[in-house]
Amino acid sequence: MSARYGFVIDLDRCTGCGACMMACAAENNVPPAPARATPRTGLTPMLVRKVSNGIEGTARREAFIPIACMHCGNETPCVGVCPQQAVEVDKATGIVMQMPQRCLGCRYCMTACPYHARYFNWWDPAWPVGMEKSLNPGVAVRMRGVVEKCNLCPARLHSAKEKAAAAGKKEIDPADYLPACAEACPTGAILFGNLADKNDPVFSAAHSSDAFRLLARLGTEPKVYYQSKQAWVKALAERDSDRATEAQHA
Amino acid sequence: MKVTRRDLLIGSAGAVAGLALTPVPWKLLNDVSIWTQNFPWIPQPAYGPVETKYSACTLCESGCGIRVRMAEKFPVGVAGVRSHPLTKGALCPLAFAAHQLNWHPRRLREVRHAGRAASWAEAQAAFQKACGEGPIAIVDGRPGRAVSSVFEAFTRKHNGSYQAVLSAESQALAPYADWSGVPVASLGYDLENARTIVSFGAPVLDGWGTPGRFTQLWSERAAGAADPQLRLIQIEPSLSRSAARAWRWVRVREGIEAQLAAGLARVLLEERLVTQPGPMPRLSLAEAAAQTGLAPEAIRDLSHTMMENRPVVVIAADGNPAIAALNVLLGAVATPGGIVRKRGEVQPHVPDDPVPESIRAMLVDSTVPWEFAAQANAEVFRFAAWDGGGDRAGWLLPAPGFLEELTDVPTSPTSALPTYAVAQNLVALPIGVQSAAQFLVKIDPTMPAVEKVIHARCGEIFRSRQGSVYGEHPIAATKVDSAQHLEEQLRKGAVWMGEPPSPGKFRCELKEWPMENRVAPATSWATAWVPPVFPALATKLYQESNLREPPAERRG
Amino acid sequence: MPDLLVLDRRLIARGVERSSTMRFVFWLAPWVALLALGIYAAALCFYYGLNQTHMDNRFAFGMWIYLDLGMIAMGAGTFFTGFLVYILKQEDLKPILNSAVVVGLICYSGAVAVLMVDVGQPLRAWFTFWHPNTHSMLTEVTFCITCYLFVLILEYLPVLLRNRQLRKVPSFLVFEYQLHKLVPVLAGVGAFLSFFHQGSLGGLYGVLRGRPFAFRQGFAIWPSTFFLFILSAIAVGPSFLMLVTAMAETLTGRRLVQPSVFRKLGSISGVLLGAYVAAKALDTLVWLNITSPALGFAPWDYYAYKPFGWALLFAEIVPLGLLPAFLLILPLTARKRSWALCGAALGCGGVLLNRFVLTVQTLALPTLAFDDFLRYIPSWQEVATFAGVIAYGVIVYSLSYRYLPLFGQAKGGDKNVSVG
Amino acid sequence: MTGRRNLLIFGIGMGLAIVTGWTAFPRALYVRREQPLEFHHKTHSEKSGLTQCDSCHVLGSDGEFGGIPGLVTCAGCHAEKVGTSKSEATLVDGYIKPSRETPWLVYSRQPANVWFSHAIHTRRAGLACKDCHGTMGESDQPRIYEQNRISGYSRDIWGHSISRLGRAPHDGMTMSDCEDCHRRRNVEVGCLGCHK
Repeated sequence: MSARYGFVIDLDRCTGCGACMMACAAENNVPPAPARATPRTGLTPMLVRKVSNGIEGTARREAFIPIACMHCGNETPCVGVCPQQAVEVDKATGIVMQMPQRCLGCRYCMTACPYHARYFNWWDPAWPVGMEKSLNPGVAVRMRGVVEKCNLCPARLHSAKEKAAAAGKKEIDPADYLPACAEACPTGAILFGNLADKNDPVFSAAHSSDAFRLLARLGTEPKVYYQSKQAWVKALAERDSDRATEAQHA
Repeated sequence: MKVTRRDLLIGSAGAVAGLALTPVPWKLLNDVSIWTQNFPWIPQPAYGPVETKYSACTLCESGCGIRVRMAEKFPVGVAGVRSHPLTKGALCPLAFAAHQLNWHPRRLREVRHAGRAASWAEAQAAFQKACGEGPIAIVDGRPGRAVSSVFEAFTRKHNGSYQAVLSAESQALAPYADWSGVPVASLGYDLENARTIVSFGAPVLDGWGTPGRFTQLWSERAAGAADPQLRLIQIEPSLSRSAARAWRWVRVREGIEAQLAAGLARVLLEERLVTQPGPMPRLSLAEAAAQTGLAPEAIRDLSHTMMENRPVVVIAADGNPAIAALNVLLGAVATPGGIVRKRGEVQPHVPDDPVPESIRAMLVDSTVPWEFAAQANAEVFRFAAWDGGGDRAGWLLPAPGFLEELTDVPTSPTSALPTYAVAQNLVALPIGVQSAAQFLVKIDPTMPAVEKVIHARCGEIFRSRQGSVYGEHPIAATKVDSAQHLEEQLRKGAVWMGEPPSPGKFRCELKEWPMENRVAPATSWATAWVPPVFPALATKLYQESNLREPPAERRG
Repeated sequence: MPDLLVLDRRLIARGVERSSTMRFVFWLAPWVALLALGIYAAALCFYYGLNQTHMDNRFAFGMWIYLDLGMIAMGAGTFFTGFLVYILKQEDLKPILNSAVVVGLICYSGAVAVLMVDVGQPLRAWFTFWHPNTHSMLTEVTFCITCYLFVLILEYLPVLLRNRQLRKVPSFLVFEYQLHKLVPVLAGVGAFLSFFHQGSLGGLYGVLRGRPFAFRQGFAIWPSTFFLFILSAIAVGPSFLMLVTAMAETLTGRRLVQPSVFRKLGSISGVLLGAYVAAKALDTLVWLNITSPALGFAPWDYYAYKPFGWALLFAEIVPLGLLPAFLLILPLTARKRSWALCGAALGCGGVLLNRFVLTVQTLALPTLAFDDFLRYIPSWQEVATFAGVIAYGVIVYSLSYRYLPLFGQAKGGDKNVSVG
Repeated sequence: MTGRRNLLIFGIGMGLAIVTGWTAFPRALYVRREQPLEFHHKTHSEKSGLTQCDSCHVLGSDGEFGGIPGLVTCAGCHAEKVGTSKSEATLVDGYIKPSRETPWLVYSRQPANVWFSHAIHTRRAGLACKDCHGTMGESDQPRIYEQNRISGYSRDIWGHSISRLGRAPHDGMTMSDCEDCHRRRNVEVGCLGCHK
């Protein structure tokens, strides 16, 4: 039976520490930033964004929104646009797969992604001398000039599959497959699992009343859900008109 | 026949047409694309099989349990350990790239003296000479370790003094130690039983104490709820991470913690909100309000809220006695959900010796924060794995880096239960690198080896028959068959944890209300992080995103 | 040097007078310099990678894509005149046909060149042909543009082969003659290809469901922008030819085509422009009131950010759409060369603005609720690379004008400052 | 006249190109390298009586493939020189004594971006080693290792016939070869099923 892997991220539990970002980068051999890199040219397949309720003073509230590839399940914006099939939705897992070795770096998929969850390798990947010995053997280093993004830690899925095969099992043991960010989260805010499995904790979490998805009205059926009890945080799901008028006055 | 230029042209035209019928253009096209997929200048990860080891992180005093993936003799990944009783799988963000630190450009691999390259022999000779002349001092950034006792023994023998540089968390417990006589290392916070936690600017959700312990407590009992089981009240001038996620954020002026504490104490006493009487602060509520920038009403409300659901405990960012006194007043000392005394024999916190006016030489351990300012006119022997920058007179001695040294990990200061772990030297020590302990043993061979001390401590723990050993699955200490076996377990990455504290056991006497105005030390988001450099990937947190403010200049 | 003079003279068709070699060299020199600069900038991008540009993860497309779209739109005049002459048998447009072919060749080859710099892994670009994703508008674009570029080269060959020296080669003559018979077919094929890629260039943005500012409903697999792009391209294509020819005329100081040709091009442009503006307005209304709200995006949000306010939309439709349409249709103005040219210029400006709005504004506007409006200024490398392409265009056109019969065998000498 | 002459010249140019393209080019494309040691699969299986590939090329409990046995395995028998061959000396003095791993040139080494699980292909799909590695096991002297000058790949990846026509089933390990086999057994995997 084919899985639909996804996240349910409890924004009330996120302290914005950044452990998920670090764990993700280390797991996936993402290079450190060159001197000239900025938040707009960085490589952060998992990116925690700081948001606020827009009020100054004691009434100000802040929250943190971890953003990875949403692995859209319908009309996946990046898949249709890629001219040479470097992006595909995996039938077995629902993972939206980005293949840097196939990519020609036209960046059309980046303009197509409403979540800005895709990143371009503007520089040759470089580590301080000797540090290449600290790279994760399970993941190939990407080259300059290609797009990359969250592929849900394929290396971990690989070893899970291999383990299953060695044990003569057909399906992987869910406990063996946990992406680095979910594993790293110190508050357990990032819940990972198979959204197609009714017994999986993510299933019930994704269907709870506090759950929502970003820009759900685009109809791309993202497989990353968010969860919060606070109204102002929920309001960030869609781009409503107040903010626009706000901007008008600004 | 004569070959004209025209013939050449036609001939080459033919050649071009011919080539199209050979593999040349097509295979080249293919190979060139493959070349772009494996640019030779792009590093290749290791190829060999990967093995998993367990240990404890030694980059700060928290001693979090870590799972390390090793390939070709080097660590290629760090993760938390869910079965760890204290950290429960949590790590600070920087730890996830800690395995990069040993390759940091600022890594020290050679002895330096006054900014120039020198040799271990010279350093040794110089220190020997200094010991001869005396007095010397050894500064330890993390007391209670096996090596600490080596330091102490050495100072005892060579008319020196042992100095400890305490973390902010330990400093915050110092007042109770002064008042009760219980050593700081034996004190801790029983957060698990508290229902209201008032933090005076302590970054309780951002690196305070042991990552994972409080954050998980908070996420289970507080996060998002309008009326949570566990109320976190953050008193802070700015909207820090802890303030942003707290149940209440009380915005106050910079550096007025003592005044606010006094104001709260007044309300508590005047309105009989607390049972036992205590010394009345000199500061009146009106004065306190004026100085803190809060309305008297706000202070009154705050004190009422504090008492609403108890037990309540106050957490200070540093050793401010006024805030400690507030805990005494609240009856949060030696009671469940407050400041408690760890049960059993905790590794004695080596007391600071009185510092002589003039010190001939100072040996500074690599666990001491880079900012530590050694006493003037003392010859400094600074052990460090990474160069924190700034030109330093004296000796800079390359110390073991991440996972390169066998050391033990005593209880983290904020913990309510005693713990003991051992960090193996999983990575071979680079040539030219040496730990302070090894250095001292070379100078005085009678000094005990760290191994021996660890062995002895494992023996003590085994004999105490308390607590449990948390390996793959926890087992009661009584079930461990031998000290040997216990040591093996710990060396394999298991951690021992003692029994939970029993209430009482010590009292704090307050003669008069302490009023000490001090500005809490500015806590950066990685204050607890001892290495003076960050792992390369930390750029994700501040340079490649706006998640965090860039670290202070000294950071690598 | 002297033999350069000789060569230059030898290459110029008999009985045709062109400016002195020196003068021609002086005219070319600055353009060659600019081209060199462009090549240097492109080389930087190849060597160091695209960090040489000011594009970033959020502004993943920049100045290059915008100007590519613009150039391709301007180049539309070629296939369209070809279509008019050979398919719709508008023989009287023949005189500008050669010139049109050169313009098209320049626009398309230039655009392809810039695209090769724009992609991160040009050495792998051929994967698009080997592993094409048939659903992608970009695949459609790539295929059509490459094919059409070949067509253009084939169309250019007969013009090239009519050069005085090349004519001497007998086999070339034969070849040219054969090729010439083929030209109508080529024109047909070219028209077909161009219709499609002009469209798919529009589709490029129209399909971006994730960018509600650009996303449009459509027919079958094609969003409305697909058709709007075709219409707008063929509307301003002739206008651009008018402008180019007029420029050549002022520079050479000679009448190169009959005023009637101008007027014809103008009126075609005008009528199509009118149609385009109507369609565009309708499309905008549908999008503002139906498409965009359905995706959860309030229309006024898009225009809340300065400097990209409503004014931009208005400018695109009225002063740069309706106005030129009238200028080119109304006999009163259409008969006056200056007014007609002014109309043509405005029309081209309008379509360029449209391409700008679709490429740049789309990326500048936020999508997530907690995002902000973005800014982007191209780096000098981006500008230089593009300037190089312009220079390349000028050089190719000048050479073609000087050595090839662009406007029939335009006899007679140049008058004032002449460059051809 | 001239026409025929031109045609002739054209033909000559064409012929030359075709001949060189098919003969000289493949040789020029690959650099030939010797293995560090004269390893004989045949001798070893006979001497040790180990006939199963996986008795040396072990598969770990969690399915991780051991690849070429490490120096430790060699040292089991070759701690001291066995025989007098030059290669024997290199092994003992050059690698075992200084405990330096042997820098084998792996014929079937895939690039870093490929993930291939022996466990899945042998255990689940039940492929035999020789299905991909041919008669490697019976080799009585190491082949010359040919490396592509541009891509750096072993020649075994592309296969030995440059045109890839009429190859033996196990000759060639390109992505399309994997895909063909998967298609034949209708196994469907996404890009990241085999790439990492």
